[in-house]
Amino acid sequence: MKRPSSLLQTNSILAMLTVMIVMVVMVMVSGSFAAPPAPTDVVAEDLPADGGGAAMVTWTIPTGVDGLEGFQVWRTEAVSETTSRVGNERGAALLGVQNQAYQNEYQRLVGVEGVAPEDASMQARIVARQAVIDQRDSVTPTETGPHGRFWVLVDTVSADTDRLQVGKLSPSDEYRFMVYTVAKTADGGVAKSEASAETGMVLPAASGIDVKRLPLFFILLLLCGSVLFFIHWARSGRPITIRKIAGLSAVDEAVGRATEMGRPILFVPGIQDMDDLQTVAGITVLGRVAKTAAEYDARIEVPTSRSLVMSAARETVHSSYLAAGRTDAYNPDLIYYVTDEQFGYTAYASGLIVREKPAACFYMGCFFAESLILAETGNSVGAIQIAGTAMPSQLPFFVAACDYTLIGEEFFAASAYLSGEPDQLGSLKGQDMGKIIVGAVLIIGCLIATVAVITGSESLMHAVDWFKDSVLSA
Amino acid sequence: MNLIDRMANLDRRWIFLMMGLAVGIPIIVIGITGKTLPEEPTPLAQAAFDVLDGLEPGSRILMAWDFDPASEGELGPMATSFIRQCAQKGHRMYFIALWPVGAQMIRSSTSRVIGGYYPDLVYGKDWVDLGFKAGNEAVIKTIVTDFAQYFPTDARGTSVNAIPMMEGITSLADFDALVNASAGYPGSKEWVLYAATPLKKPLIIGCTGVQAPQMYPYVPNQVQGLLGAIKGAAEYESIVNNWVRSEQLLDALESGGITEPTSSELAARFAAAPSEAVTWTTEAAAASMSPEAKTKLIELATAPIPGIFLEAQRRMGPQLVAHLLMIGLIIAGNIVFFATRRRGGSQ
Amino acid sequence: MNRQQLTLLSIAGVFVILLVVRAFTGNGFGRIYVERGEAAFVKVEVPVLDAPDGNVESEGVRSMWVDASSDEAVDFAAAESPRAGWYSVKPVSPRVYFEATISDDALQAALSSPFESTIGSTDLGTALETWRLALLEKANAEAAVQAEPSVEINWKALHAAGFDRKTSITVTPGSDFKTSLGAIFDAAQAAGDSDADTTVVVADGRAIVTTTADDVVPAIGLSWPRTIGLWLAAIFTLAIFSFLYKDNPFYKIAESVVVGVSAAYWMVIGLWDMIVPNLLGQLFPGFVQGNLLPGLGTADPNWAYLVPAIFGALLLMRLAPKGQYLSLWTLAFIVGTTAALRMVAYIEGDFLSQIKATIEPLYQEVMNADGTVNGYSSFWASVRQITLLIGVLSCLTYFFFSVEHKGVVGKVARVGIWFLMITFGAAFGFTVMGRIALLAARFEFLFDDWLWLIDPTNQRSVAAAVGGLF
Amino acid sequence: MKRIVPLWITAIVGLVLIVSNFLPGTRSWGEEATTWFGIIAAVAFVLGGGSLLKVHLKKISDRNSGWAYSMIVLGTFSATLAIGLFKIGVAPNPSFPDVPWSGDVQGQGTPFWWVYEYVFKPLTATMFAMLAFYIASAAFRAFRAKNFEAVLLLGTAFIILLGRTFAGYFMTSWIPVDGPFSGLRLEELSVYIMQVFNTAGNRAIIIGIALGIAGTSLKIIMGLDRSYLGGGD
Repeated sequence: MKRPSSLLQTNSILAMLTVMIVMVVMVMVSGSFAAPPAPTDVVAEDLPADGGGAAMVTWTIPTGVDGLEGFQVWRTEAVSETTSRVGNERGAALLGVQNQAYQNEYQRLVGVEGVAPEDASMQARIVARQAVIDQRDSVTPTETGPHGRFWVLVDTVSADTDRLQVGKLSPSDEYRFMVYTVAKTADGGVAKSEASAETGMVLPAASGIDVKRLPLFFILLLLCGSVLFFIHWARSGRPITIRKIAGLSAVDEAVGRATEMGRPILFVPGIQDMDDLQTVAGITVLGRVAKTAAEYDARIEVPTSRSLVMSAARETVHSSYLAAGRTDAYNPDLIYYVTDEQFGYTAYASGLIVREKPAACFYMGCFFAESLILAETGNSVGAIQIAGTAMPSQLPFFVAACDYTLIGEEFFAASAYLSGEPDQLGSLKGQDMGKIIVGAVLIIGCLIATVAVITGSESLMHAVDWFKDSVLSA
Repeated sequence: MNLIDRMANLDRRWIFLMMGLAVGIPIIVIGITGKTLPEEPTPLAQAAFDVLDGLEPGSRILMAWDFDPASEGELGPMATSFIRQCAQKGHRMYFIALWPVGAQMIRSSTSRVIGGYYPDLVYGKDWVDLGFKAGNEAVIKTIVTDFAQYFPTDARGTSVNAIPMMEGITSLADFDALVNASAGYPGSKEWVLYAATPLKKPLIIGCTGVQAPQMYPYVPNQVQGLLGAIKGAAEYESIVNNWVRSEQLLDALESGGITEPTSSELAARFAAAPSEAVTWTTEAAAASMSPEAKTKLIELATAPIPGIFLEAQRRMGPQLVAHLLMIGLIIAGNIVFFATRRRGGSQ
Repeated sequence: MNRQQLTLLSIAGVFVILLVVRAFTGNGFGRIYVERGEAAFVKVEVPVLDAPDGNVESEGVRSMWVDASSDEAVDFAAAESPRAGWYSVKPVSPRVYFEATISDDALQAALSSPFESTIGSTDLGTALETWRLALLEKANAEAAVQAEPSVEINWKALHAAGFDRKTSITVTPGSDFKTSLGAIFDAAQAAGDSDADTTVVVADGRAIVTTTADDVVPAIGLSWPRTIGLWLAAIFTLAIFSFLYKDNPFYKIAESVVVGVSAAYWMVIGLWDMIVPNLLGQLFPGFVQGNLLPGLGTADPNWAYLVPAIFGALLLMRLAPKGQYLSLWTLAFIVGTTAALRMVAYIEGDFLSQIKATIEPLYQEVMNADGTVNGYSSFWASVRQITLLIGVLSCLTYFFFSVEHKGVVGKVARVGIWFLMITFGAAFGFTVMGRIALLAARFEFLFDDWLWLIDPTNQRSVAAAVGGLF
Repeated sequence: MKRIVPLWITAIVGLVLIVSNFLPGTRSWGEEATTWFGIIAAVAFVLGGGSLLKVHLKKISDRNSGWAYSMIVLGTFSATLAIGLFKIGVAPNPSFPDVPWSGDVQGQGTPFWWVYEYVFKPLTATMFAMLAFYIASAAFRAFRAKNFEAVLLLGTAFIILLGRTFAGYFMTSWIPVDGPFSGLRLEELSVYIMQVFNTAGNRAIIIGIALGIAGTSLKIIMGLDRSYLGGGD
């Protein structure tokens, strides 16, 4: 629980190694009394069809061992590990030499020779540094272990296991493995066998295909396939039906009311540029609103926060008026760019609402914090408000303050429906297929899991676990 | 004009003023009295603490500070407490930022906590500031497999090869846990999708109130600890403060010769009720302790918690008053709405 | 201007005048204090103790810059070693400044108070230590626990000037501490030590006995740049808040400043944190290592990085009068990368993982500590799981666009919309919560850092004693 | 040419990045591409500054209304840029005092830091803090319980607002913690709402968005969706 001192931290690797060595030695000593037999036929192989960095170690469990506890799997160090271990060990040892020499010399100088402390420390440092230089070659790092190598403990496994998948290896280094048997001794202690024979060199290289990730690949293929299929379906002229979207039917009502009251309609296409899908969807909805407005002869005003959005909006509104046969009523000056600044734009738009008192306000696109300010101002002048956005954090405010809100995907669906483009409709349909799959998997999965718990059926539980761990998590 | 009409036409500046007072007055009161409201930790804050507490000292923790001054009010206290817990526990901290201003957030939180309260931590050995990198989720995606590709140097321009604690770090897989304080994009969602899910690493998230609801579905499979908004910060802060105090008390007790398990029990007891430490030192059980150790123990038990570790708990005061104001405003607004509507509307 | 506005303005005016008066009298609020010092470095040849790569042959001497006051500098620096230095500034809390002020006063008072200890025959070291402890005791009494004065003997300087700790002296102390110190050094000089001038200097809460008074300059003091900065920050904060009353030029100025500063800020960060180490460091490692990032290891140029360099240049074509379409190539790279990254990550991390998290047994068994089933908890855990599943399915139904919302589907979708409303209600609550915390943080800045009305971090607790602040 | 090259770039980069998820041999290609992406993202900051310069220079030369504010934008922009790019007043890195440009431009005490601490930070933080005021005014004037859905939304919001402060604890502290109705304590209730209802709703949204993103990404990589190239085909 406690934080180790900084010295301990420096040498934590060293300390760990020392403990290991002591353990190994202890085991060797105790092993001479009643050592269980070591596992035989220890074989290591690169794990096939993986992303690299993993190997499989297998062994034969020795028979007739009393109190068999499990097995310890060890591996050799990689070259880089050896280098850093040796470096650390030497560094720590030399630091120790230096500190010792400094202490000795300082005490001698101050205590025996009566040198002033400020001189003594300097002289002692010189001596200490010389001591390091003198003893540099005598400090050699430990390099011991069975088979003349240095080993690192990978893991301990239970008694009935005869294989271990070793991960987190470097795909570019070669490794050897060995296994110990661990068993209880008669006096209640734990004894470790002699080391097994070491395995051959294994290079845990990456293979051509990562099999573990194949389920993900097929699921992607399935989802993409259904989207592409329905795009193709729609392109070939076959009908795609989309359910009625409540917010859209309200458009007519809102525009109608604006005409009745003789007040304008305000349309805000969000504050992002055309590269945001929500802005694109917003402009599509604008097309529909403008068409209705042209038919009813209502005035529609569109302040934008980006100049590109302005051009797109003008184009769209123009073609809507064209479609309604009212090109004479189209006024491009009512669609204009204000400023890129978030709050500058908001201040302008809310000012506009207060001045012009529009009968209907549409907020369709990507919104951030300004959603709240706009919706509030619109509400205060008694406008019918219809919003559409996919920003999860802004939806609550629109829902609370507007009359209709196109929520998230509904907004995109509305855009697809209005645009009538086969690509948009097809991909919407494709996504719907994805949702059917989700629903089916959830219902079946939960039912099977419930049955498994209630009946206690092991095989069903395994099936559910397998599905969750292999298919659903790549 | 009756009351309803007056209210319906209320100038919004009066509401602004109410909000200003609702936040301002509690700050002054709490600032002068120094009293904070008690915190009952919820399971998610406790889980965040437990993940870091369960790791061995010396574990490698990636601390991703993805926020800016605009959200420091919510996330600053979380960052402070995260660092405090890791520093006290002895974890090695690696700071990175995906927001341009995040680099300053790293500097301010580390200088406040490590500089002020853990000066014995060594830069490059116990903590390292790797600074900001552009690329949003692409940064995460890359360092999942190759760390050095994006981070050739730390924020101070030192090659990572020359930083002792970077030894053995080749990818995100080499870390023991990820901690993220996030104010938006890129942030917690990206850490979940690009790092925690493929690597299956413990991820602790501290995020703003705006993001928090969207992070709940990831708990507990993809996110192990979640601190949402200032409330999450205050809960976690109080857990960490209590724990740090009991750790310090444990040290004092053990250096005074009290051994486990008595020492742990006592430390927990005194952390909860500091006054008991004073009475306990007069009892027979404490006879073996030296007078210096006793003084130290009493001092530790009764010393006030430094102000920077109470930031979130202080802010819960204005929060309480402002929440009540909000509820009052919504109810009042609806009363006005329904009253005017029943009379046929005033518009 | 009508009467109401006039009244408001006069109230605000009086308030402002009071603030300004309070700020600039005594040790008023809104000031930032710092400690100035010198950073000095020297380049020395230091023997290498440990070879990081474990290779004994690579050990030897390493040429490196070290702090001029470090052990290495003392041991290895020569007169001709290259040196460099600059001023360094460290912020301190106002409390440190106030404590130093109290300590300084206490030390000055103590120095001119009577010296009551006796010294007699001893060596110089002991005599000075006796004097030091006596002064410290006196000063502590004067400071009355509000501050902790300290007294130091600069042995390094004294030693260099020729004084020796071990010199035996006999001292007759003077009337006060100052004359007594003079008497000690007179005795040392009489005993054959150096005849250098000695003195005691008081600065920054410390009294230092040294040879040259010029070496000791007060380091803790007001920082004008930071104090002006703090006031500027406060003014900007208020300028933004002024928008709440009405749109006005102050707000517009503040808004323009933030636009200009943030764009430049991001540019600078992008350059120094990303383009220099990650792009130039790959293309021109030698130049970057030599001039900009000396800590970067040397390597050969990685010409593959010409690709992002070219893409980057193409992106900037958007600013050019002609050939703007070329920036679309870079845009295509950005869009392609994001699309591919998101496609896999969202399916793996969101789609599959969320399905996985939802597949749980609907009947949840909760065990008691003794291994029996807790019926009550099991019931609620199961309800919880069933509610969750119903919620997910019904919300998905609402977002299912191929079927009209009629009949059963319509009813399920209606349940879905209820779930969504509760979800949005939760988001509403959390968002409100977050916004308020941000406002609280700004108010704390105004009340704590600027106005010093509150002191939660205990930065100024002794201020009242000095300036009569409150 | 103007359209074909970008489409190919998108397709190739997209495919390489997707494939690198499944074929370990191509993983390094993916890493390379994402690293380049980061560099380009940094260049985008430069582009942002450049566009700002262009827009405001035009405003000034056209004498648009408020051009004086554009002067302020340009002035603060150039000053910050100069201070940062030329590392004005930045002391060298203490490990390399002989390399004058080695210093840390963001380090505490530098002029660039000053701009951050006393200009950038208070301004951006206060801009966001203003939202607390707006949300209060919207609460009074806009959030109406006009139908059952809105009642649900506001009711949940009340429970969260109360349950996440001391008020919730205070109001329902009379309900025993270990009794059968402990779940009705506001703080418990708010946890329950977050972990069940909110999780369910958001889970459906997340699944839907994931499908939408996969579909859109597919269309972009296949060249079916070209809206990013600007204005249709």
